[in-house]
Amino acid sequence: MTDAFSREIQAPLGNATDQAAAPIAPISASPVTEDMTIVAAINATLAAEMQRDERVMVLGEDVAISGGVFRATDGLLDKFGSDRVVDMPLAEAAILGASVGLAAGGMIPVPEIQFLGFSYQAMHQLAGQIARFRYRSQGRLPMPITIRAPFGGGVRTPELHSDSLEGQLTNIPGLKIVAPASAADAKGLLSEAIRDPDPVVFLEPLRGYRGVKGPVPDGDYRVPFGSARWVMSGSDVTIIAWSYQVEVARRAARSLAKQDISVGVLDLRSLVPLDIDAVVEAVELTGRVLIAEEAAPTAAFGAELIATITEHAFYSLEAPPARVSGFSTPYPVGMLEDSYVPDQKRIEAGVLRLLELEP
Amino acid sequence: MTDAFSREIQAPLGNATDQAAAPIAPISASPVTEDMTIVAAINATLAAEMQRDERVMVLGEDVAISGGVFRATDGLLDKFGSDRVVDMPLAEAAILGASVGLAAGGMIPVPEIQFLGFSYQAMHQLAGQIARFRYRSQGRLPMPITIRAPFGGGVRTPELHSDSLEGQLTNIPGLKIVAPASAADAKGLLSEAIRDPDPVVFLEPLRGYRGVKGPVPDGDYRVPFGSARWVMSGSDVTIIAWSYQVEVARRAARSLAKQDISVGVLDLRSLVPLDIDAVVEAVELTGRVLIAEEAAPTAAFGAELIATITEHAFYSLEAPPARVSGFSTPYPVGMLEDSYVPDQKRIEAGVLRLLELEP
Amino acid sequence: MVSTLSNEDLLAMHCEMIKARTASDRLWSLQRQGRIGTIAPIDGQEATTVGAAQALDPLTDWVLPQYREPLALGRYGPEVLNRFVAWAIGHPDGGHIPEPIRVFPPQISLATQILHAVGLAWAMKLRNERGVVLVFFGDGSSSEGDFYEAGNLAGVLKVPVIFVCANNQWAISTPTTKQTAAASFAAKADAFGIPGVTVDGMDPVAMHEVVQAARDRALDGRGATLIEAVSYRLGAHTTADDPTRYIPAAELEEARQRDPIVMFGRQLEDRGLWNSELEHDAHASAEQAIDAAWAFATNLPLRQSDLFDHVFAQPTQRQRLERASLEAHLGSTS
Amino acid sequence: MVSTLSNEDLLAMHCEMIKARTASDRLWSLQRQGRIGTIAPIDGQEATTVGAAQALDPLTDWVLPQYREPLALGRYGPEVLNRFVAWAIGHPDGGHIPEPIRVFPPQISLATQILHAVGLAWAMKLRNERGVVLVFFGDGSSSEGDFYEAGNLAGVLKVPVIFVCANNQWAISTPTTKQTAAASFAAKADAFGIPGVTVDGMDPVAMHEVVQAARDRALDGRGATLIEAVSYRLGAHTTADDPTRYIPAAELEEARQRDPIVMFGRQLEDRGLWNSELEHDAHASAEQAIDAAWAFATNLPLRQSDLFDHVFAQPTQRQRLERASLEAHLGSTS
Ligand SMILES: Cc1ncc(C[n+]2csc(CCOP(=O)(O)OP(=O)(O)O)c2C)c(N)n1
Ligand SMILES: Cc1ncc(C[n+]2csc(CCOP(=O)(O)OP(=O)(O)O)c2C)c(N)n1
Ligand SMILES: [Mg+2]
Ligand SMILES: [Mg+2]
Repeated sequence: MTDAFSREIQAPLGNATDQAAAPIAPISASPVTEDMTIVAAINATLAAEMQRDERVMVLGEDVAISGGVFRATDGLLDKFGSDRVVDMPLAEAAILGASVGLAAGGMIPVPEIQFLGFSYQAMHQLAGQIARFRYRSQGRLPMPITIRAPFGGGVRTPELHSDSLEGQLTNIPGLKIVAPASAADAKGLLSEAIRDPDPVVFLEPLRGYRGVKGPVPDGDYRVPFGSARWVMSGSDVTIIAWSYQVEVARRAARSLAKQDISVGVLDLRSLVPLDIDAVVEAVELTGRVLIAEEAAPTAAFGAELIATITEHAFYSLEAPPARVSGFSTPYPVGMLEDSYVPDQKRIEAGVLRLLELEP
Repeated sequence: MTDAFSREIQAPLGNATDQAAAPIAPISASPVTEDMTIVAAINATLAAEMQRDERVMVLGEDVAISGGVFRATDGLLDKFGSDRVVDMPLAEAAILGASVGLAAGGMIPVPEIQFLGFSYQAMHQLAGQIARFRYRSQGRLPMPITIRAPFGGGVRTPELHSDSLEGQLTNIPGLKIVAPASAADAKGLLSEAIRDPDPVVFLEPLRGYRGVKGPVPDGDYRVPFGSARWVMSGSDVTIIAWSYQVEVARRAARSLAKQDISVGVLDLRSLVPLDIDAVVEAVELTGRVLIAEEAAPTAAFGAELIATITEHAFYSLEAPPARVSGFSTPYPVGMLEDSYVPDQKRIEAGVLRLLELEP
Repeated sequence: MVSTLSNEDLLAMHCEMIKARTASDRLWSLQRQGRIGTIAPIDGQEATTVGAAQALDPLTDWVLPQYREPLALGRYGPEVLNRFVAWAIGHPDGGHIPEPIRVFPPQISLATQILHAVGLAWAMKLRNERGVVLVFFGDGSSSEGDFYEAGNLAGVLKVPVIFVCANNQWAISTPTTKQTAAASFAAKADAFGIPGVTVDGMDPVAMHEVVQAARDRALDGRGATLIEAVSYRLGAHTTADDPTRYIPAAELEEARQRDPIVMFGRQLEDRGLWNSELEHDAHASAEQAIDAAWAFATNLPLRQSDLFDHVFAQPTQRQRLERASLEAHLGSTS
Repeated sequence: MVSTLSNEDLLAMHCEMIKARTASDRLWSLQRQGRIGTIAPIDGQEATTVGAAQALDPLTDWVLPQYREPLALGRYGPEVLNRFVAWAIGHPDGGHIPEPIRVFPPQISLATQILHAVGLAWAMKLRNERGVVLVFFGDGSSSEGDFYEAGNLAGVLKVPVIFVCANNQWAISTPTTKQTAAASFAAKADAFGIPGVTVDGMDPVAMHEVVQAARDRALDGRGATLIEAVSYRLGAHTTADDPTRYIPAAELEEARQRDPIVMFGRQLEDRGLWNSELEHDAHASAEQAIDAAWAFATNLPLRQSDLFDHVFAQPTQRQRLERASLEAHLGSTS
């Protein structure tokens, strides 16, 4: 089931950043200097952006002296001092609400929410305030704020540490929602986010922090939002994913390749703005699309992708677009989470079903 | 374009409760005694449920002495006293967080959030706590809580008073999401919600409070969740809607009937649980489905409906399912809202587009 | 009446209070005529806002209002009222208070602005800008978590912010006794390690004094102050409200005796600073101000597709598609 | 040491503290062996929990813990520890503390449980149930809006709730000086109009006393009390944390000198109530307790499709479809 079109890129095995083969948004030609984990790329990018623009500051719970519970902000306090790297009282609404004022006062805040699930404590500031201030003030008070938060399952965290809230976040007009899957994108998208004049929720893959490693371009490197990335091409089925599910999808595609099933993987990189053209291309290439996401399915972002597909590429469909996702239950406890989070097997089964084959 | 199948029910003009013609969940045979507005039906139902079960209590901002800013709780303080009808401090998280404890302590709280947009202040209690307590405690601590909140546009309210958050709410596992469109359903679904052993977010149509009036069955009357209601049948296109958009859709359908275009209207009544069979039937009847909703479109509930349709009824589609919705902007100020909220004209245009006719 | 205020200042404050009341009354009757939407009158709280603003320097100090105060912020220029009227009629430009006016648009999501104020004061401190941030919020709003988180954060950061709790005794129909059991709203400052003071919010001179002291303290690097300005809501909550359902008539009557404009007018008269001629002029210029604001607001241009402006600096592809579809639709149906 | 506690009570408290520490240590090493996930040890806070629980009546009073206290709630029966270990290994039944035990499952979303406690105490008041609700939360958690909203609501409602702020000086790496500028955490009670007291949280007898007084007051219909229990976190925040990055070694060493178990043991010895034999027995029975809890937790049955249970009383159609598909998938791949 492979054909000439299928062109999987050679990249080190187990490495999530098969960067080439990009019909859309080809990676810039910056010299690749270093293999990094995603968390290292984030840490280096924060340092670089703070170096570049002294208005950039980092605030959150445990971001300063301890360097963040995942060490994403490690070393920043020493480099930039306690005015610009701030351990906040334990109050998420205060972290985001103060960021509004900081932004209005000329700073570029990069608040961290320790785990995305705790953004619920600040939803009135995020959805009701940060997302609307430019609009409400008709441009007078823009909100150049990048809210960083890890999310995603598979690492046996307690409640509310793993929840995937992209569906809820993308339904909030006025926020850009970005979710890198590779170390290079972690850098390129984070630089872009911090320099973006509008609020960006920057979703970091908890399981990918140290679980995903890859080459990261040196120097100034930005990835524009709304430019999806072809991780690999394939002619039978296309998987659309973002964040850590890109890695899972890539593994499933490699494994299916051994059965002569040619699967493409499209990494959306940003959900808002969405690269509609790439999504349409994904449908046109194979007519069969599988969406892989961790969230509970109802009104999750996968649903939006299906709606977007039916709107823009309905007549290219050869089968109903399908989704593999979490289930309609709260994110479960550790002993059940491997059944909840889509894994390679469930994605493979989803691909086979799309081809009307028995899993 | 009408045919024998099309059977619009005779009902008083301008009345949103064309109750008969219900292939699904026929209305119970209770004698219809009174024409009521939606807010009157809610008020009467709250009183009846409090009368029936002394564990039921109402709490919220301005619900007691003033009877609620829309008078939905008017008279309850006099009837049931200040222990069971409680004006709370102005804090939404306190209202919902206290409800968790009240429920654990054997009460059946019916908290009111004055406007749905202010549920953001309590999202950590709603999504993180109320929705999960039964699951987290494996059944020990169920949460029989009905959260009432008005929402929806078109009435020139200030910011955050009109926002449609169904997409975000339905993405939260563990909550039932209910949205009546008629006075009869306001009663039947609210009784059901209060007696349901699980948390229900009961979304009340702000514009329908006094704008929608209709016959309300007397006595004990409940409408089961997950049973959609055929407002009218039609053979060319089916509109799926809920809450006030049902009324708008009904008007559009009546108007299109004059052009010999036969449009069915399905009122979902509850979004979670969803009446999947009725949605499938809606597709099968016409092959052309239009979803009408007020929310910003991305990952809104309309997206979920399209995903559900492609999953369960793809091969019955004769055109891509379409949506008419709000736009990808925050809910706008009064002078712009009539362009934002889908009106009869936009729905009619959407129907014509589905039939590949020029609007 | 002991203070640093000159006679001119005193007169300016009185005129400003009259202007606020006049504008509030006008909007009320415009609403009653069905020409604008819901309006929250300011009756009873003029002195709280005007006295506080008098202690600020509009060139350096920010004001973050709730939704009543913009009626009384003439000290920051007539544009504040212009924009407020535009906001009240539902025009998008109503939220745009132009540079360099240091006033935020009205806040509807109660108490959220208190955190914004702390962040803004923090930015000023970080950038070594001389100035303070003053934020207004109601007695009801003080029950929101955001108020406490803001007070606590300000205490920790020692930022130049002044919290003014405009205690008008009511949050819609909810009296302060149902809002808190604390000895006073000012007592809540203990939770933050900042000073808390209670002041007569119906006396503009007293207001000016405590705000001036709080401002001096803030500029001195000694951090935040919580001021409880005690007044009484003499009008309805909004045009949509019927206060006779819950306000005891006698209590309201008693409060009316303390009407800040009447009281302050008398004090000025006693000191020979006020007379019927000045009163007449003040009312005439107040009418002019609201006339001008109404003219400004109702003459603002508007296109329905403007609803897509200013969501982001640059629209997304999706927004462009939506805008095109709306324009086509409006074109085809108009 | 003056109190109403009998010698038996004192010994029971000491044994309970030893049991808590032993269980905490065991879970720590199981985590280090890779057999369980993240664990938050209790070292330093045993007396806070045990002393407070000693003042409660398990038949009438509820306890709402944060995430450390379940290790030390043996007064509510061994099932609490059993379930806590099940929770720690990620078993769904870990959150189910069976009837009639009046203990909530651990809370991860900080401070949310403080509002639950107020609601629960309110329900007891409404239903004329005699009893109180005691809720634990950390110094860090006191910065969340929920804490303040809860305190304020309890003040207004006068409900029988006891707030215990377990001030162990740290919220992960954040010291109390960055958490608040208030004179103390107890001082925050002023914002609520309830009494606030500070107590040595490393002394179980002192804890018992203030909680008993708060309980008497609550049962008397006089409402809530805020207790700040001052202790020190002697261990890491959790197994995932490296406190050497931020805790000054000397400060920690000083705190270790006040280890509540060592100190209380000495006091009991001084009074002739404790000796090495009792010590030996106490440790043996503590080991037995955690052995039993481990056996309980690791023997709980589990099916992957159980993940659909208990979302609602009755599953929705969608959940039934999902469950069937998961079962089919697991069947086909296992
Ligand atoms: C977060 C939030 N909750 C509820 C409301 C609805 N609401 C509008 S005004 C008001 C009362 C406000 O009282 P207070 O803060 O005392 O201000 P006042 O109106 O007395 O000036 C309420 C409950 C709101 N706007 N925002
Ligand atoms: C709402 C919320 N925000 C953040 C976290 C992450 N977190 C877990 S424990 C902790 C520190 C808690 O400190 P404290 O309340 O003092 O309790 P302690 O750990 O010292 O017992 C943080 C920030 C969380 N669990 N919940
Ligand atoms: Mg008030
Ligand atoms: Mg602590």
